[in-house]
Amino acid sequence: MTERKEFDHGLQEIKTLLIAMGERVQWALEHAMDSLQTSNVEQAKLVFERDHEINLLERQIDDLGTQLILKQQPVAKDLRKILVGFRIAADLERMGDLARDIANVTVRLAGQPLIKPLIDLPAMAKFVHEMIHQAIDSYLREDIVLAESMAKSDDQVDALYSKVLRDLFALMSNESDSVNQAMLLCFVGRFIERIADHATNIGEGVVYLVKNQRSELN
Amino acid sequence: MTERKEFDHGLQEIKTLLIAMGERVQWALEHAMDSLQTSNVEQAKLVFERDHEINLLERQIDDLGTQLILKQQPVAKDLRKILVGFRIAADLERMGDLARDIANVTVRLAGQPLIKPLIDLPAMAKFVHEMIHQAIDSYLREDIVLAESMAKSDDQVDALYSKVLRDLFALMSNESDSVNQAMLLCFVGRFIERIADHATNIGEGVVYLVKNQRSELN
Amino acid sequence: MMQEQGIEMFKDKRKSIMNWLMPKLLFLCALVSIGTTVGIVWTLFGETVAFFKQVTVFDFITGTQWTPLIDPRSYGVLPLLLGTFQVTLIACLFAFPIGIASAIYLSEYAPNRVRKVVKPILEVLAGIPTIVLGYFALFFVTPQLQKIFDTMGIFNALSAGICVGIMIIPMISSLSEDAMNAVPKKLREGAFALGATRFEVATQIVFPAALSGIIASFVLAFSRAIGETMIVTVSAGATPKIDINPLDSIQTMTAYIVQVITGDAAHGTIEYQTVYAVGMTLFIITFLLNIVALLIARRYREEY
Amino acid sequence: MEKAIRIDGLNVYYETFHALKNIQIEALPARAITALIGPSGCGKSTFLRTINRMNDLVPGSRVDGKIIINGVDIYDQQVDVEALRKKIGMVFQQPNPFPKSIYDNIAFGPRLHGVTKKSELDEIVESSLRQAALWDEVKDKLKKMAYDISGGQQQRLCIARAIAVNPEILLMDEATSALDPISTIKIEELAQELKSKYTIIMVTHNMHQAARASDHTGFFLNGELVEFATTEQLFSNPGDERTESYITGRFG
Amino acid sequence: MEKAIRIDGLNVYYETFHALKNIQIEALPARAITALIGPSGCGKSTFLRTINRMNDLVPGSRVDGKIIINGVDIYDQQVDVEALRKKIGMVFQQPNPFPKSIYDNIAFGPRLHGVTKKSELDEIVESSLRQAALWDEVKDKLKKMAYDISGGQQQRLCIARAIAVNPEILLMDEATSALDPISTIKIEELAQELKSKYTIIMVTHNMHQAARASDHTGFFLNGELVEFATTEQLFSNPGDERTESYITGRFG
Amino acid sequence: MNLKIRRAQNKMFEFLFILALSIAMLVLLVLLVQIVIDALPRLSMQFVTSFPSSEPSEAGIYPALIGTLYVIGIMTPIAFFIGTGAAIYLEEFSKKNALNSFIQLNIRTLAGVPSIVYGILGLTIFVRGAEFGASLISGAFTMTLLVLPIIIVAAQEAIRAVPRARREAALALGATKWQTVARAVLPSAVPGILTGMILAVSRAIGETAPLIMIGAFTFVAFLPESLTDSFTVLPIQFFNWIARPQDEYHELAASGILILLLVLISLNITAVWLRNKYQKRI
Ligand SMILES: Nc1ncnc2c1ncn2[C@@H]1O[C@H](COP(=O)(O)OP(=O)(O)OP(=O)(O)O)[C@@H](O)[C@H]1O
Ligand SMILES: Nc1ncnc2c1ncn2[C@@H]1O[C@H](COP(=O)(O)OP(=O)(O)OP(=O)(O)O)[C@@H](O)[C@H]1O
Ligand SMILES: [Mg+2]
Ligand SMILES: [Mg+2]
Ligand SMILES: O=P([O-])([O-])[O-]
Repeated sequence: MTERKEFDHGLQEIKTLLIAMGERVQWALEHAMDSLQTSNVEQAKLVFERDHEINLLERQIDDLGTQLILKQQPVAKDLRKILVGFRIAADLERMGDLARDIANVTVRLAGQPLIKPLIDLPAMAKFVHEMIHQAIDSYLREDIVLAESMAKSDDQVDALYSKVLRDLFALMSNESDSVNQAMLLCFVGRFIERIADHATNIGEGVVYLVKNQRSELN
Repeated sequence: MTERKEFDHGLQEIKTLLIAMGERVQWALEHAMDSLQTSNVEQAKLVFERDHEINLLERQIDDLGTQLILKQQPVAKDLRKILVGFRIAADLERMGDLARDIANVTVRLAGQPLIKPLIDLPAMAKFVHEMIHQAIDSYLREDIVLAESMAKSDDQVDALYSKVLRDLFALMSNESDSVNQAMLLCFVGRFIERIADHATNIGEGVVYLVKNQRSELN
Repeated sequence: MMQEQGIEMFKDKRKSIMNWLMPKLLFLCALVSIGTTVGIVWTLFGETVAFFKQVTVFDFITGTQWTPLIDPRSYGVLPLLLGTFQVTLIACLFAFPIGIASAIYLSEYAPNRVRKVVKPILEVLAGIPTIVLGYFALFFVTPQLQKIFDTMGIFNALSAGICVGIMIIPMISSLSEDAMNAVPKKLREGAFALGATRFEVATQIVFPAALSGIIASFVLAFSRAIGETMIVTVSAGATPKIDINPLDSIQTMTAYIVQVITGDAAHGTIEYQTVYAVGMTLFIITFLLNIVALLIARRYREEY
Repeated sequence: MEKAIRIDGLNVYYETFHALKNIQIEALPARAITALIGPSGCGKSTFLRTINRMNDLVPGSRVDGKIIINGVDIYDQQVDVEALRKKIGMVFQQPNPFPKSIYDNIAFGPRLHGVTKKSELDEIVESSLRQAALWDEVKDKLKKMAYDISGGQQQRLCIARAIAVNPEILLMDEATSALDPISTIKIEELAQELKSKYTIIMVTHNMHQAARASDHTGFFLNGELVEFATTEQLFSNPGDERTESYITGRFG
Repeated sequence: MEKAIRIDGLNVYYETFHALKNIQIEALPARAITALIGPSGCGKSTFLRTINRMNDLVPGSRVDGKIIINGVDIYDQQVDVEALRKKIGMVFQQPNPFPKSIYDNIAFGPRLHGVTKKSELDEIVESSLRQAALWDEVKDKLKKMAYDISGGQQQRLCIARAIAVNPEILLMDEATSALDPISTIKIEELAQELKSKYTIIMVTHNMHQAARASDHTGFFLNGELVEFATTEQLFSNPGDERTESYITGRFG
Repeated sequence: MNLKIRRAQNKMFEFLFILALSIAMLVLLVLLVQIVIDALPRLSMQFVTSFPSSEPSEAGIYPALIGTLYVIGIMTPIAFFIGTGAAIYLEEFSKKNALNSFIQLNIRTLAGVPSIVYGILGLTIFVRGAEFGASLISGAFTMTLLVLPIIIVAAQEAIRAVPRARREAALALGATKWQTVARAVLPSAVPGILTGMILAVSRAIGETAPLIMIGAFTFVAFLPESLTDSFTVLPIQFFNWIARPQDEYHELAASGILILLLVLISLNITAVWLRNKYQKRI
């Protein structure tokens, strides 16, 4: 067995970048949620500011992958690894944006006290945080089982999201003052739910990578 | 000059599929908005049902592009044409999903009369409808100028979106009964705004294709 | 138009008998060469056996007197052998250095134009009938040499040897040049690219690579020299003796054969049979040398 | 799919060396391009040359098993080798035109098989050259020596020559490996056009070429046919690990 | 970047044929791999062979312009051609080991240039073979003829032989085109490793190889240098339309 | 060694090599000049059309010239067919077996057997055995055997130089073995075979010893009229003249030699021309 040093090296680099991206996204989500819970506008702004790092990572992955295709003409799984890598990067980038959108809500609330203690949203975020980790892990390990079990969490996220919406709608009709805030929190729910969807997309990518078959994990 | 018949033929097929996808997305958006305005649940369901066609087209583009890379080892612009094609397909697929989300709102409203006649949302949708067309056109013609002018429309969409949110928030605090509906309409605004973002992404892809440089069009 | 699609693949009985017949005819042609060898061996063998009924092999090989035509008759072949080898040696000493040096020049140094002109000219030298060279030896070389060596006879081994040498120069230069030319250009380029000079390329790369061909050309030339007849008949004399002075007249095996045949020895006599015995000796020597040359040439063939 | 070629338990030996081991192909598809890939010495050429029985010419080679074309086992005693070879054209690694005029190169085969009428020959020459996409380039110099055209043109000439005897199958043994990239692409495109009329089997050591130019691909390794599948399948999702490591360049 | 090679108004003629036309390269980078691509006959080999003045050996060839290496114009009257060639190793299309032992092949160059001590030669042989990634494969058969190893190994031997005289630049003229894909990859990887010590310039007719294995690429066409850029740049966004049509295979 | 010394060494040896080559060329030149000088006094048309005579001023080479032409004329077609046939057999049809490799080895060694031995063979087989006597036909047959190995080897080489690819091309088109040989291989080999023929003929023209052996050494004052008539050839005529003590005869010999050499050189030039013309093509 010879190796394909150049290619494997390039692929490794892509993986490293994806890991970094995943961590950034997790960080962003964590801090966005934190800022929301603690009404910490500064922290939210930090999330905001650091979003470009995630975007940058996506571009690096794109460029690297493109060069790798250009230079190494990979076939079969090698090619899929790169193409799926692109997809994952795009998903992560969107997740980053969504985390920024959450942080944005913190900013919009501008320090007003929360109408109710947040319980379900952080719970959702926690699930999603774990999903991000698992999604990337399943790619790195080409582990379909992990990808599938990760995608299962999406159902729980969706369930929580429904509950969040219901709760907030109930709240709104009662206390019309806080409508605005409730509205924004609904959006936060939606954002987190989207992040989970993107994580699920990654899982589908992993299945495609390994089996060369499309699947619907959610 | 010899041609690369096989490659050019494959690329043409990808383009045809992208055009078809664009048309489907436009159709979905149009009908979703129409169903919302006319509270036509049946129509909304139709949008819902036909979403899988868009998803299918995306897969076809993916498979075709992957085979083309695999078989023809394109370089330079030829490679970018395919990679950007992937991106566009992914964006279009998301747009389709968002149109479906709009139709979903129609379903959720389940025939209740609208709290206010819709003016700004349809206006947004109309902008976005045109953007989709221009986005795909700019790809087909590799026309950066068109891509850039198309992206400009995004600002108008954003402006309208802000207005929609403001109006709806105002409405909510007054008539608490309609909070629920207003909330949903906010989401619709958000969805249309996202579609415009995706169209802008396509424009960025076109710039990358032609100039091999990343750009931020919005 | 052509035959319809999907023609039958089954055997066509009418197919030309040529395909069957020709190989057999051609085989007969090839057998002619076997016939020739058998003929030579059988011809020589018959009379040689008759000869050795009268003279022992031992006497033939070790005898130092060769006087089969005059009394007292003696049948020791050594003087003829010695004469032959004397001429051959002179020829080789003259021809080898010149031949090989010319070959190196032509293959390694000469511009293409020069090679294209010179090589055919040298080959003309190879095509000159030996009687002409005999003439040249007798009427030009000997008189010239006599100006230097005043003891030199009209018939002598030296002139004959030189002219035999002239005869084999083109053989050596041409065959050696072929061998060196067959060394692929890429080997030379490899050496030049390492900073070798032309001389280093010629001696350290090309020469060793072509060595087997060169040696084979030497052996072939040597055997040609041994078998050469007319030059020595005309210019070396007819006095078989054990004498290593190249200025003296000697006799070679081939010249002896001509002498007997152009004389009046009758068929069936022992004088006549000596021709076959000497011929057999000559045949065996050259045959063996040829085989050696072939083996050398074949051993390293296509090694690069 | 019409009359595919079937290979059944094919074994080839050179003296004692087992060069092809029990090759089995249900249906090597007709009117399509099949590429054969594999590392050097794996038996690709041997396989190709058993199909038109060119391997009969190698002393010490021995074949066992069946190759069934049009329902006939070509290794049957009854089969006429020359007629078989007429039906199966072959193009070699190095362009090998005869040292004759372009016209006579094409006419060589038809003449062998008994075509003598000038008008008929003219027609065959023109149509073969047209099919080989060479007519326009050489129509004004049919009487010129075949060596006076470029290597890529020579190779197309060889294809035209093969076509001229109206074969059903075209075998190509690394037919482009001696050519520059542009001539290579031309030959590949030519093959694409010819496949509507001929069954094409090509050996190539260039995987990318197999990916680009073929419909089906067979992967040989150490005399075994490891995998035979559609080109898309084989290059995107090979069924055998050895295929995967070979096509991704991780083999050695 | 240290001492790059500078090419200034280089023209090469064969008799009256203008093979290279006013080639200009500001800095052909040192300690990096430069690939030269272009269609057959465009002058790639000619360019390569002017760099070590191997073209001096072609009768009727004429060079004008400057090639500046380490600040010296190598076509200067004063320059010693043999010393120059010692500094610039070359590897050819066909592996061309000398018909000597593996050891003597490597030792040939050093011996030419005056190394005679056995221990010193031993050391050079070992280190050259190691650098060429061949030591482990041949260390037990240094006395064997160089022909007894495979083609790919022979080519690495040739690289080792070039390295043995301690050159600064390595020229490779389609050094892998006679090799199978696996040997090709090995040589490419070797080049990647060697570039930390040597400036490597390789001619290749395989665009993908240029893309894969080089840092900079020059594109020649009809004796002109159309474009010289980083490989990434040239293959993702070529500056000249002719380059683009060539690398995308639309050229004829 | 330092570069200066290596350079000087290179130059010096180049000089030596040129010197050697010049010696070889010079010898040829001297030989030609010498013969021309000797020949000029005797060279005339009458010399070509006269019979030999005891009076040197009237002597000519007519019967020897005709004899040579006859020998060559008989020998050439026979040798061509047998030689080419044998070569085709060996290259194209022979299987690898002991007999064939023996034939191969045999031919190579026959090429090196001294011509005088062929003379002995001819004498025994044709002159005595077949009772042709010292006749034209004995001479032509002997010469045929002598040149056969040369022709076979040359033809074999010409046939072998035809690339395998060309045979495969024909076979792959459905040609039979014989069609392949006749239509694809031989046409390419013809120039090489012809070159070999020309060299063989020029060898035969100059050969003396074997014809002496079969008894052509006679003073012939008439032209051969049938195959079984006795004859002489040019080289023997020269040998005859050289053996005489008078200088006039030596001049006669030189004149004859000059004519012979002119014929040979033109034959050689033809061969070289043929070779150059077709070398690239094959
Ligand atoms: N005439 C022969 N005699 C003996 N062995 C042979 C002969 N021809 C081929 N072989 C052996 O059979 C095996 C397969 O050879 P084949 O030529 O089919 O390989 P290939 O796959 O075409 O390789 P390449 O890519 O180098 O052309 C090799 O190991 C080779 O050494
Ligand atoms: N010795 C020579 N005499 C005359 N012309 C030559 C000579 N060598 C090369 N040429 C011509 O110079 C041009 C450039 O040749 P060169 O060998 O440099 O091309 P190349 O780009 O290396 O092509 P390839 O890819 O075929 O090796 C060609 O047109 C060729 O015909
Ligand atoms: Mg092969
Ligand atoms: Mg070249
Ligand atoms: O891009 P999204 O908003 O649909 O995640």
